[in-house]
Amino acid sequence: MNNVISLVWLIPVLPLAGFLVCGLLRRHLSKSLTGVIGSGVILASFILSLLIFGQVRQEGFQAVVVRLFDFISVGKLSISFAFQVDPLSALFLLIITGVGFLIHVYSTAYMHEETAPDFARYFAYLNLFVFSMLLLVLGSNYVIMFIGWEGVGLCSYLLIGYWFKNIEYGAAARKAFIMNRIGDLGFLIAIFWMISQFGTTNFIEIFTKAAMPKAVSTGVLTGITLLLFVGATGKSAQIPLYTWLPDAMAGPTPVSALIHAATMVTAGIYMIARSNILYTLAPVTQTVVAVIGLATALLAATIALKQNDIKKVLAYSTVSQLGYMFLGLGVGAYTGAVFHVMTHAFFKALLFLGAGSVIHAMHHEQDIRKMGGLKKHLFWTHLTFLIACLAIAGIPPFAGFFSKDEILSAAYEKNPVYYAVGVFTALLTAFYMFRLYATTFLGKFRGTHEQAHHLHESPSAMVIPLVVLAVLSVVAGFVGIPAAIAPDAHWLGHFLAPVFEGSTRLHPAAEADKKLEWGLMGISVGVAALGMIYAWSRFSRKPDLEEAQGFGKVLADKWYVDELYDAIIVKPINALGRFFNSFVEKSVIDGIVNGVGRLVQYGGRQIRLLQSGLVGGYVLLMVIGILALFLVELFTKK
Amino acid sequence: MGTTQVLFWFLSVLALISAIMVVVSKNPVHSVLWLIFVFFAISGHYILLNAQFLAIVNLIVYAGAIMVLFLFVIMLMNLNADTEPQKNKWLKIAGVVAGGSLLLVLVAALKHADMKNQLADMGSGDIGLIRNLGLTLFNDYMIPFEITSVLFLSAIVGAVVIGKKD
Amino acid sequence: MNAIIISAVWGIVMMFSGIFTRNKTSIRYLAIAGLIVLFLANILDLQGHHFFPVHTANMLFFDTFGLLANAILFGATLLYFLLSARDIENVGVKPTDPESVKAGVNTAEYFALIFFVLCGASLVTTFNTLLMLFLGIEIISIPLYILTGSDKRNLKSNEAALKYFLMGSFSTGLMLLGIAFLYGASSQGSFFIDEVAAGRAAISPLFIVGLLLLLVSMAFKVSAAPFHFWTPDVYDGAPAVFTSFMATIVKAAVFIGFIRLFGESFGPTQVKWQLFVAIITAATLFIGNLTAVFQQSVKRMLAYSSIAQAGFMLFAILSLGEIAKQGILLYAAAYSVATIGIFAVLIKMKDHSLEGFNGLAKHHPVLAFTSTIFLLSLAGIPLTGGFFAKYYMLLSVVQTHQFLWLVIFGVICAAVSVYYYFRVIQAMYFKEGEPQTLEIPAGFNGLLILLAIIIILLGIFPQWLLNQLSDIIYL
Amino acid sequence: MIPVLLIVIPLVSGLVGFLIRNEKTARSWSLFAAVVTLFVSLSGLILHKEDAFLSADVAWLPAMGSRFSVALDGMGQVLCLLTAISFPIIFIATWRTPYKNARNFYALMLLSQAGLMGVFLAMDALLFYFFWELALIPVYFLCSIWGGEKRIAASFKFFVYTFLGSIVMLVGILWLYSHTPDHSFSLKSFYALRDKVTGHDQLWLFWLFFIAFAIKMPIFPLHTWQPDAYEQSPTATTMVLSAVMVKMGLLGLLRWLAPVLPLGTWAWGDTVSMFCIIGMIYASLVAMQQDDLKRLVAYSSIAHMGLMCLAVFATTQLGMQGVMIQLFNHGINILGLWIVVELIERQFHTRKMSELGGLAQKAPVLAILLVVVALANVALPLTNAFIGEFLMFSGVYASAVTRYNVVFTVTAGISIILSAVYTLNMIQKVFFGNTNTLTEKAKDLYPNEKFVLIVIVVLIVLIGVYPKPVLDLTKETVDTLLTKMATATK
Amino acid sequence: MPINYYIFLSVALFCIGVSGVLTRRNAIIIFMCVELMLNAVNLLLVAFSKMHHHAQAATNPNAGIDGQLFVFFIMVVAAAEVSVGLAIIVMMYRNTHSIDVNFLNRLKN
Repeated sequence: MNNVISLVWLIPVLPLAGFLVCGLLRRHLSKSLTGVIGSGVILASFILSLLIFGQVRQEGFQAVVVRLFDFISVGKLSISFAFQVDPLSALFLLIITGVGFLIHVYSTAYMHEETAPDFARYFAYLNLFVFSMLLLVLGSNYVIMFIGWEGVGLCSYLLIGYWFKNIEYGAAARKAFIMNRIGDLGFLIAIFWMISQFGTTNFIEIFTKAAMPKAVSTGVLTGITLLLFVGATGKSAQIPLYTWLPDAMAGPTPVSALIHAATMVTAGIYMIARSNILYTLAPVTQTVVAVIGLATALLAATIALKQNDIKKVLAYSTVSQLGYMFLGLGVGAYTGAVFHVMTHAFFKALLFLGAGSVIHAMHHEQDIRKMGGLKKHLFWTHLTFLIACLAIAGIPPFAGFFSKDEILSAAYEKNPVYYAVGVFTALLTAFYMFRLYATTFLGKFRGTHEQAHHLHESPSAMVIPLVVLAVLSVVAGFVGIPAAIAPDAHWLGHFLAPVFEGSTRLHPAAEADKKLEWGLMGISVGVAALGMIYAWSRFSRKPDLEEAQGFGKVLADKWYVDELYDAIIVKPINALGRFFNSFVEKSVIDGIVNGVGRLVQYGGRQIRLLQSGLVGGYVLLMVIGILALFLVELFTKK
Repeated sequence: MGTTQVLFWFLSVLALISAIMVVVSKNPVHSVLWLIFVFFAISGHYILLNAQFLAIVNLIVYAGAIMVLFLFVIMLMNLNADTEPQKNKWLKIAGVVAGGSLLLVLVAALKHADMKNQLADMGSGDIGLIRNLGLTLFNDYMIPFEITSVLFLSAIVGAVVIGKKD
Repeated sequence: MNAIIISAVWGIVMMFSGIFTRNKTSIRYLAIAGLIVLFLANILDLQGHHFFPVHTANMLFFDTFGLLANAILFGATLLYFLLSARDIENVGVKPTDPESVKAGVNTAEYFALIFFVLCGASLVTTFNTLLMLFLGIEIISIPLYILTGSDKRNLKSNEAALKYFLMGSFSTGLMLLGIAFLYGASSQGSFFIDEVAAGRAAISPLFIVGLLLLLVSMAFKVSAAPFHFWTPDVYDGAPAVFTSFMATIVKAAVFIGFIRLFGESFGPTQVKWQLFVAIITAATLFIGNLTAVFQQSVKRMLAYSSIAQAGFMLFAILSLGEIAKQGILLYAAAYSVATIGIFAVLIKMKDHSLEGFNGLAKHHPVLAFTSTIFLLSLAGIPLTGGFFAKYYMLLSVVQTHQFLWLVIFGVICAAVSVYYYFRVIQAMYFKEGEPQTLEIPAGFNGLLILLAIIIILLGIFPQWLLNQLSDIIYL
Repeated sequence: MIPVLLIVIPLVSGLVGFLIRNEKTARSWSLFAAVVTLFVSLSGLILHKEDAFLSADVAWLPAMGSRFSVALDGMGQVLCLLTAISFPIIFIATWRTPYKNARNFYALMLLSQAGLMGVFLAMDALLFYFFWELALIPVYFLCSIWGGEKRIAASFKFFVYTFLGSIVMLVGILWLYSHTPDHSFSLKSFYALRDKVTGHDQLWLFWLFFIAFAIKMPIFPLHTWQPDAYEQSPTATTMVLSAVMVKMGLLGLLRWLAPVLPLGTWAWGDTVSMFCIIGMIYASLVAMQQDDLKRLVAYSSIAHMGLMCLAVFATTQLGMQGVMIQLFNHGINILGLWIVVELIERQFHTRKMSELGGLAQKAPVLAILLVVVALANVALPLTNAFIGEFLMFSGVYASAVTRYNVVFTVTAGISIILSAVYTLNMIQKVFFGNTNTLTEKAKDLYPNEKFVLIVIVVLIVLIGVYPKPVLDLTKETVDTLLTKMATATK
Repeated sequence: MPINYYIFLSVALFCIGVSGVLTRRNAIIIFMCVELMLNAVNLLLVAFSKMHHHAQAATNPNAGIDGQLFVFFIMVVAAAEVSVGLAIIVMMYRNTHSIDVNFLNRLKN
């Protein structure tokens, strides 16, 4: 049985091979061949992942660590290049390779306008991304995870800046990379701390040591987990490091779907879920995670209300949904968070791909104010988009409902305020999603004639992934049916239980009060439906086309957070740099160095004057010299 | 205070005054003449110290030969008081002060010397006689004596090289 | 003794050679031959073959140190003759007067004077009484006054000679006063260097005064600050070819005498005067290096650099050990060879200013390359003899475990010295220009390369010289 | 035997190079010599691991207690390999750059290689000092003759700076020498002094040495020679300077300072670390403001060297291993950056980023290779620099000799972010965006340039993925070093 | 006579000589002042010579004779110096018609 698992290294290596082939031979491959290779390797990985998933599902499966080679081995610290196969990683493997494969297929059609080398470059990047992401989830220690962690950041950078001729895209890419790096620094320091605390970076060893009673002080754990969380805020776009994600929409839309919705941004959730035991042992951090997550969810939702770029709305919705997931993590609903990751991967990828399809049809128009009435022209796109909207709004029985509900009910148990804010955010979510839906697909077409003329449904390579994802968005929720509906039907919970075993042992889940659960479910569904209906009815008739005013403008301008960062961080740093460069470096440090040189020259010029050319002067100076020596003699004698 | 003492003081004062006059005289010829006075005074001291040979040599070589040479050159150049332009007053003062300070410092350094009991033999002892000096000179001091010939040769060569008109 | 007598005799021979021949080439060859004889005789002396068993009444003491010093001095003079003897013949020559161009002016006399100087130098390296030191220094000085003024129609030369003479005789006065006090302080009434500092004399104020005055006058002769003022003017004013001689062989000889005097007679009372030497050393390093920085004339810059180098050599006086003695010989050798070389190049330049060297590398690569080696050696860069010279000086002081401040100060000054030496290198290599040179005789380049090789050999294997020197450890 | 060859081959071939008349022959000859040196170095690494091959000891100056003693230890292996690899790469990369008087140029380059090898191999303090200066002189001439507009002033500043440092170090060497009981300059005798030199003496002796090394590395605020020298030197020389020569400072620190004066090192650790960190942040901030590519890389190098120095003073196994591997990595990476700069400068006769742009369209291969090198410069995982920086940072964090380890790690960590800022800026400005009139006619790489850059990229990735061989190589060195440093601190 | 008197007398003469060198510009007079200094030394040497003789006459009848011989040599040297010195001064006079030492100051700085 372990035969398949020992082949786990193939899962990341295949995309890597795809990357190398596409990247090195990009001038020699035709587009179709590139597409086949690029998607094929992911498909192969997906199949392998399925096989492994099959193994993992079996009863009594124990986490397996597949050691490849010694990566860094210094003294007592030994970091091996090893993969860990357990339910959590197996689940993520499926999501990544599965959604990844669909998006690759989608891309073959979406990117067909590119020249062959650029096309190959795109697929190379995409494959590299999948490789990194797989490293991230497969790594059996924090260092391997970190490798993947930074790798996905790099790919994100490369893909956002894919159209490198456009300087603004480049700037967005840079912003993404740098903000990620800030988070990564936190992650790194956490790793250093763990190394000095535990002497290892292996998950299993660290979790075992940490779980031992009184082995590690809570303070240390709080520190480590907070630092890890800093890393997570960078990667998963949480306050305060979330501003890169909306800008990242500069990349091709499939990229946004894959990286900035389905997979990479959930790395933070994966990491915390992976380290759940540490977080459970550090309640302070948990609170921080919950609060930050909730705040992000709310903030992003408010901003999404007033965005007019189709991708921007989706981006803020992603940030907001990620906030939900962190809320789930913060309140200890690890399964719920992972569940939401999964469902979100499906419906958000679907949303983005749908948006891509729209943009494709609209010839790269992204402003929803210039759309409308697309329902007639893009049947499949419209249908799948609607399903996704329903899913994200939390309407049963779509996938989003189950996962969101699980998080919200856990939040209620922890603190009803969390719940209240969460539900409010759900209202906003339903509202802005349907604002988007209604403005885009309902009403009259508001674009140019030319656009209207060319409107058409996308090719099948794009539609099929949409349909597959739509199906998944509908059915995925049933793997996690809450106990209130059907006891013991939470298949995902059972599946992941070994991963969260340590945490559940410390904080056993309270017996759910069925009535309460039903009540909560009712409230959230009702609220979501309210928002949905209101938005539908309002925007299908009279879309919101004017420039926002007053408070709306604040929201449209994203609470001016970017401007704030610019003013308090970027500008001062630049000013400091300029000050160093033009003043300290040239005038102070070099000034001192050159000053010494000049002083020597000046001294030389002055001392030269002693050499007056007059014998009398020379003799006088000599006599003074003698006098000086005698005076020294007279004074040192005493 | 015996005769020798009187003579000592007389010669000392004479030497000092003449030396000062050498320095302060405006006319170079006067300076030469005052210098000759100094030499005489010093020769007197030599005699007091019973160094007759040196006293004679001093008069012959210094007062006789060297000073005449000086005088001769001065006459040749037709120098008089006016030919020396006035030196900067401050430099002059500085020179005097420096010289005086040197004296002070030297005296200060030497005054602790416990030499009260050390006497310079006067009138007695015959090491200064020609015979004794000559004997030592041509025995132990043979080498330096010969070596001085090199000195003279080079001086001669030098005077020729420099003085020759070409 | 061989050296003293032969050099004196050969000086006389040279003096008379001018009467018998007007052919300056034969005079030159005669001089070179004499020097070779002198050098060999000295080597034989070193190996125990004394030609003249003269009774010196212990006034001269021929130890290995002194004789080795002589060998170095004579060797350096030989190199000097080979490189620059032709230029000696041209001193004071009127280009309009064909007779003087053919025969030179006073050529024979110049060579004679140089031999007399060598005689004085060998006295200074082997003296055993203050009298011999005094005579030696005078025999060195008097011919130098003349050589300085030998370019008679040149007012600079006149001025230099006058200044040198006046200040030189003034310092002679100081030295004599010092000797007189030392004599007064000595218990036996003797001028022997091992006796002047013996017994109760050492604590007498007379002794201190005498020592200080002697120190001052020796400092004057080696151009240590603040008694160095004559040096730049004299070196600048004198004909370059004689400056070369003065700055190297003469200075080295006086240094040998200096260390001999202070080592032998004042060694036991080192604590009393070390501070003064340290002050003088510091002042010399400071003034020499700093003043050299701003010079525009290479000749004058080298004059100041010779002051700076003297500062380093003073380290040997300060520490007075076995290392110091070895070091001063090595220093003398390395410094003399390098300076002779650089002066030989300088003499060939029409323009002695820094600009005159611009672009030399392009037109005369050998001159430029060898000059670079010489300058690097003077700056004390490793792989040249100058490095080990400085190395020994520094080590000798460091080993006393005192005066570390002075060592640090010294090395900082060495870094400053890099500035002015490298300005010449920069001019030669990195700047464009059309340097004007005199006619460069055949073989001159070869000799320069020989000098450069000696410098580099000294810089890699100071051992072959040091093997000789190690014998003098327990003098 | 091998160490001697490593010094002698470049030395002799350099001297011979002066005599070759034909420029092309001189070029080929130098490349040949450099490749031979590389093979010798590799053979020391792979074939002949016996001590007999890896060290040589010949009497040199017996009376002075100095011997021509050279040996290859782990650190030496790494640095010699770096030197040996760098020179062929430099020669190939600059194959098309015209130098007037090429024979002299290449000959001087080889001489500097000999000097560098000597520094890395010398086991005798005097010999070390010798080579230290020997490496300097050819580089001085290289900068001054073939450099840019302000070359004379810049190279002179460089020379005086380093000369001053080294001669101060000489005083320190002499002081130690004069205290050795056997009057010897050998490294062993110096190590034996450790317990004899009092803590008080170590306090000031430390600076005599450290200033020389700090100037070479360079450590803030002694760094101002560096940007000027890098900017003005011909790029081939800049490569030598930054890839190999700055390592002299670290080697000095690791071999001649830390184990010899452990108390001094320990006592001044915090002070020096502080300067290192200030320098890292400072240099990164200044680098962000640069428009000139060479200056940018120069400041980035200052930041990186600061980290390495910091890690040395942390005195941990992790950190030391990181430094060891980074010695090599930093050289390789910066070499790659310089090659790119050189190619750009040769093609467009400018190094101003503001005048460039859009190169990725015209020269995609160059762009890709540069991106990899740049990523290594920001220490992205799976590049070699990550291994080094990861180990160094964890070493600093785990440091037991300072109370401020956390502060150090965090503040130094900021430079990780800043390095990303300026490196990405550079990529952005040079390669992305649209072409302008200058870059319109840009050409991609010639085969030789492609070859060296690919070699560099392969090395970057190879070591980034599988650093074990390099780590194993220096394991022993690190262990001895730490023992030497540790026993005295107790 | 106590030796102190001689010491102070000689030092005084010497310093007068030094002052002369410092204050005068006439080369010949400066040179004469140097001669004065030498004479002061001579006197001192003779005095010391007699002092040593006084102290040691009992053991060594020739004690102190070195001092007087030294004086002799000083006189010899002085004579040689004078010949050279005056030659130089004359040469200068021939070229510049002045013997002012400050007249020639081309060499400076």
